[in-house]
Amino acid sequence: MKELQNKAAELLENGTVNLLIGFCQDVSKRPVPYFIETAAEANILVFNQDCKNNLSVYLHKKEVKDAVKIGLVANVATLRSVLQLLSENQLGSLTLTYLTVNSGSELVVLGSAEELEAYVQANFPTCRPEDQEMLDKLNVLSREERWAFWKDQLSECVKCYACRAVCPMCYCTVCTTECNQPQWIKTSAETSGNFEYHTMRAMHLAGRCINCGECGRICPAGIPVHLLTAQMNQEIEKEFGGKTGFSLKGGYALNSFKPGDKENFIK
Amino acid sequence: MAETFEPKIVAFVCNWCTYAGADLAGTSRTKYATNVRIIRFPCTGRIDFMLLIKAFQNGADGIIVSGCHPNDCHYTSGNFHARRRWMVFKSMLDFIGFPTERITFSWVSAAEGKKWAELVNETTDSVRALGPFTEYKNLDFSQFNQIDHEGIAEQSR
Amino acid sequence: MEQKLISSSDIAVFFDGLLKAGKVVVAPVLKQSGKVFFKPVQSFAEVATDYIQTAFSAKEVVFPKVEELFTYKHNEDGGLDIKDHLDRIPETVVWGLRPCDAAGFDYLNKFFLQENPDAYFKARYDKTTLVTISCHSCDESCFCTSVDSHPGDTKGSDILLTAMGDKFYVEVITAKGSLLIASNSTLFTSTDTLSKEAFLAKPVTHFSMDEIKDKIQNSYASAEWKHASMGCFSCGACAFACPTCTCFDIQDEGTQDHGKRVRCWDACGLSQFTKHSSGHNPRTNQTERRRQRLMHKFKYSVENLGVVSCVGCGRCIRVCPSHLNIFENILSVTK
Amino acid sequence: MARIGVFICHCGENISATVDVEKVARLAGKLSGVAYSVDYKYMCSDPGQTLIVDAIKEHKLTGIVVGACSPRMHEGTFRKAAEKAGINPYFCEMANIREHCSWVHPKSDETTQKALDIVRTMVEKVKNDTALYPIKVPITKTALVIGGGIAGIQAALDIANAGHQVIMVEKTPSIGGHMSQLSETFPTLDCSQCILTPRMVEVAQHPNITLHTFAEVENVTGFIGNFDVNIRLKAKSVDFSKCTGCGSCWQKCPSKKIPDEFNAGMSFRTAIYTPFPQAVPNKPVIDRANCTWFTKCGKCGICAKICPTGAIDYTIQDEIINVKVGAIVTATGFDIKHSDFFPEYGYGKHPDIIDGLQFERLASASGPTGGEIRRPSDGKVPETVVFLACAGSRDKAKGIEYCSKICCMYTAKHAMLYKHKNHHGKAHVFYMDIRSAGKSYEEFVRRAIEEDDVNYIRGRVSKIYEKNGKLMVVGVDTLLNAKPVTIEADMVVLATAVVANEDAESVAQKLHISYDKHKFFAEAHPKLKPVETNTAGITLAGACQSAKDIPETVAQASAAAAKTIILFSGSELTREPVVATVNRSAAPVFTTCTGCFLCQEVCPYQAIEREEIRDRAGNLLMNAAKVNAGLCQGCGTCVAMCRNKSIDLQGFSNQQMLSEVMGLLNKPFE
Repeated sequence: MKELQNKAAELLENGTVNLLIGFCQDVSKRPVPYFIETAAEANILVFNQDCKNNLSVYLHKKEVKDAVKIGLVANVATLRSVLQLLSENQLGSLTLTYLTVNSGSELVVLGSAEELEAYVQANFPTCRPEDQEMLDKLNVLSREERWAFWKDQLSECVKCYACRAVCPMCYCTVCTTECNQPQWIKTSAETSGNFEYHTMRAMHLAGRCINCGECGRICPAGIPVHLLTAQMNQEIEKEFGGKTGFSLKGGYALNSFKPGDKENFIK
Repeated sequence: MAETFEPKIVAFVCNWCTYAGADLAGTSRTKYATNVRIIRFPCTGRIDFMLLIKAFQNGADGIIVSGCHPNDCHYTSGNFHARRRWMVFKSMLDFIGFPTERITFSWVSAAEGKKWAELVNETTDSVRALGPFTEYKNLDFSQFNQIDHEGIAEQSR
Repeated sequence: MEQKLISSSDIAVFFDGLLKAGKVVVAPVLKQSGKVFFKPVQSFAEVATDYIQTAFSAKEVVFPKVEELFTYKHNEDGGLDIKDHLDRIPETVVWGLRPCDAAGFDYLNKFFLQENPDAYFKARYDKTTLVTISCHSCDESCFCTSVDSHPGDTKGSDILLTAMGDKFYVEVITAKGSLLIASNSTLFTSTDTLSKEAFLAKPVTHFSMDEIKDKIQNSYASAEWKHASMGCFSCGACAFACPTCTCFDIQDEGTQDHGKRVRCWDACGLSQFTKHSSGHNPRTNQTERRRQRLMHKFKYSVENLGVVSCVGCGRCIRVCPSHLNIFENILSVTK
Repeated sequence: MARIGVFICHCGENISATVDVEKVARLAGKLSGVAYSVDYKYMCSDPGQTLIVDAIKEHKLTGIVVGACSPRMHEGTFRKAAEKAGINPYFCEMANIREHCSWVHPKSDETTQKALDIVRTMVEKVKNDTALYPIKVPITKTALVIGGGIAGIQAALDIANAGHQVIMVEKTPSIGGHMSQLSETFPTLDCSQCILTPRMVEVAQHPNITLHTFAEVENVTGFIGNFDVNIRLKAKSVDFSKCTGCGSCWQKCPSKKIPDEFNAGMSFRTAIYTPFPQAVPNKPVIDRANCTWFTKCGKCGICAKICPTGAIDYTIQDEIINVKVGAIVTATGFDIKHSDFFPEYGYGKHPDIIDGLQFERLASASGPTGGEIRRPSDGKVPETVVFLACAGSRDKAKGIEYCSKICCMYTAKHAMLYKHKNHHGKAHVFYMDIRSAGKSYEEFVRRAIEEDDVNYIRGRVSKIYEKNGKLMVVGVDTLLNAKPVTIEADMVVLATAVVANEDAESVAQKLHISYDKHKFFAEAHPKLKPVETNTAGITLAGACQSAKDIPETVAQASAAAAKTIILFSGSELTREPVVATVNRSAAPVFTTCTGCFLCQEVCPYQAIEREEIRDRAGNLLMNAAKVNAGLCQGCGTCVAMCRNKSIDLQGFSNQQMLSEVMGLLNKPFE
């Protein structure tokens, strides 16, 4: 912890970063995203297992963008999303420094996109076991049972769009849900509209989502929306290969093709 | 119900192959089921999956999506991109438990008027066998005001 | 107001009696997600007992997330048939909400019925009876005592139940409440006023409204707002979970031929909330949006309706993806 | 508010026989937005069109739906009619109630209902139609021809003779290409140079052709009608404005041991050289890699001393010139595998195992042996020569599955030429199949076999090795039940495979055109667009696309020229306005495009470009996608790709397609 705080202070001191995004704790010891601009504030930074938030989402915030030189306290998922974002031509205007803690719980500072890429590829995570378990459960269900499951889940969705807000890949300034000429997605949170919204979102994230699981974790209605994209990513990796948030080159499965792609489902 | 039920089938087709194939079926007077309604796109690459969802939501019982065979795309690669999108969309729907057997993907070239007719007939039969698509209709039932939306949906049709 | 007692065992009888009487009973139900939701139930067995707070408030009973205002349909002679469904709203009992939620109803009531009463809200509210259960436990997010309420508060409730060992202390606050009791009066015995204190939770009090009332007046320009909102990224979770947030949007859904007009929840935190058709957006950032939300609860509603419109249920703290903490924010901007 | 007119055609009996057209017209009239609805026997007839025109004027219609045949049939007709009546033609849509309805269904209420549904769907579309105007793209009427072989020469001359400017770029010091190396040409055996050189001269002298030899295309930007090309003029070290081409320089040049490319390495040239006597331009350049002045810093300098006009200038540097052209003809030609490609034939170590091109030089009057067939090793006239057709071609193991197409013919020619020059010599040809499709090709091969008794052996050669001064050619005769044969030869000629140029890939990338796995450039459509590429305005000519013989090459070159001339025939290029657009709006929004550019990869036409959006002060606010209407063909793949609907397709917009779907399902089909 001290090490992290000192490094953060140093980076702010020597002007490597103007703004550092990290975590502090609230009264009840829950990690809270924390934005510091002076070395003096660095001493309350924390970083531990509970720091699940994907802070890269803040890089889309104007107030943050304006700081230009930004330090990011990040877990691997966060680093992956930054990598994916760079491959999608986002964050171009920013100079980023990443602080993370590796498996050996030592502080790692990454100063360039290339270092970032190398670190991510060296520490590439597998699907969270609890997610895999859920996916396997769902996949053995009958079609009707799966429909019932999602119907029950999505009926609770209130369209607060928290899943969209916490998603670093949902960086559209105007989302399809807000297009009203034509209106693609019902504004009302009726279940059919919720199906529309979540199908649409999953399709737009399929092959881009980096499985940080934030959308599922923070859903006020406890809907495991992250499973949709997790499942899609597995399908895509199986069919077309390629990992999301793995390299600067990106390689989006849905804007490329191979003449020999699977088509046994086509008459 | 089932035997009297006539499914509504919407066909999303590309202008250069399948639409022309359907034209050929016409010029050669090949007879097929009246249940299908064609919507014409320049290319299968243009077909947005949201349109399929919208069609189902607004009462379609079955959907046909069809375009040029691989390598025949008028725009060289539109159908290749479409193919991937369909593949992902299909498994997406499978995963949320949507009855994907209501969507038929196909390649029908401008020369395959006969195949088009057969495709329409087969799809119509299989969807007729599946019965009306009700999953979406039954979703919108606001739990606190015990209004029978089914009823209203029917009234307003 | 009269006080009664009922044994814990008879509660179930009373509850199922309501169902038999043909009422829709909405009660907390534990779902597989591990969260508790208000749902229409068919028997007392379904009702969750061990919960501090439900995921969403009970406001949905009187202010649904989607309120169908009317349906329309073109008729043969080119005209339009329009009909609403107010007449089809059933008698409803909300069971087991917390005093903070009930207090929320008190506010909703003021907001929707003060002037130009809202027909839809009224139709539902008039047919709704609130059976509140006071809190015996709380968590670090609860702060009702900071906003002029407490775990045994009767504000807004029709009936307040307080568990006292093997029996429930029943406070019948309104006529609606008495009617409900009357439906099965034999289960109840009268009693004098008892002290609930020993049976109530003890949430931390972070401030009192008196302390902050004046300070909040000139907090608008406080630099703390930025700090309080940097973590906020424009979702509606807090507003949708909140028992007193009343913002809504009106939409037409359907085709030219037939469809419906619906009223659905909206949230001042969403970036598009204040966006004009011109593209101009007067509230440009989350700082302004979060300030608006908090100032509305603690200042504007006090000015407009005479009551603070935060009931301290702590839901916004629990649901916030970045754990923004409303009472910490209020404290920091009123420092 | 839309005022739509619906016009239902009986098409004689074709529609009315199974569809109750009156009913369709009547009910269509009740649809919201429909101001006028009528049925008529033949809508496409003059009176029918007049009916439409009048109705539009009389009822002030804003759009029309014609319920008749397929839009692929008469859309144009009725759009013209609409235009005639003063409304934008793109407010006219066709409801296909013939091909898709009346012809495929029996007379029934369902059929009539379906016709009505189709009409209603199109009514919904018309409501969302927008006025579209043809897209005009200005054209620079100058063509760039890359490559100065016969393909480039033919294309350049055709275009220039049509009165357009042509810029020709050739990377070697002279135009002429492979054809100039050939001795005689099949099937007529007329001398290659005799028919080629006049064309080369014509190019050099043509007032409309600017020739840049010893030059290469550096990079290409822009699009059809408006390409911007940088050309690198490699330093010739000779000032052509002064040089008279007298040749005294290369006669005196001391470094004389440089393998001569023109003679396929079978003779030597000097460091300052003209590739061959009839070179165009016939002026020397210095091959700096082999020139003493450049390799031994400033030593020698003889050419400069003896040059009568002082044209030699060692200080000349590469120069990049920029040209603006409207079209590009790619005629970069081919290469062949050399004998060192074949382990089984001794890796080209043996001087008397040569490739076809080398044989051409031996047989050529201007070649190292003055046209006498003498073997390289000792200059003896070979008694026995073995020719191997299909050396490398049609050989998966060697990674070359395709047929090189010309080998069968030139092998026959070689054998023939050899026999003509040495009547007593023996010529054997090993072949897999003889592919002699082409005008008087088969006859030509028969002549070799029958009149010049060349011995054709159907089989492949497994190895060649040397044994006391002879080349032992070990093969098999598959026609004599696979009998092994060994021939003692004095010289072996390999008809090696035709392959793409080494730099083909980089050329393709410079031009943004696609290429196949063998690095041959890809045509836009294998049947219908054999000379176009996927990049509008760039065409292909000759063997850079695939192995071709001369007649085919010349034909394709003229085709490429024709395409170019067609493009240049108008002052500007007019294109269908059915193209994609990326939305733009007023500040502070500017556009909803987030600049992820994931759409760029899906566009087959490189039509999606980057636009920097800046504020008034000029600060960069964002990068957003922008569609180049000159390149977009309107497939709409990018539209379906765009996550937040920032790209839309004119004529098939999101609003239009969705309202079609809604309109269709609006009422049950009952």
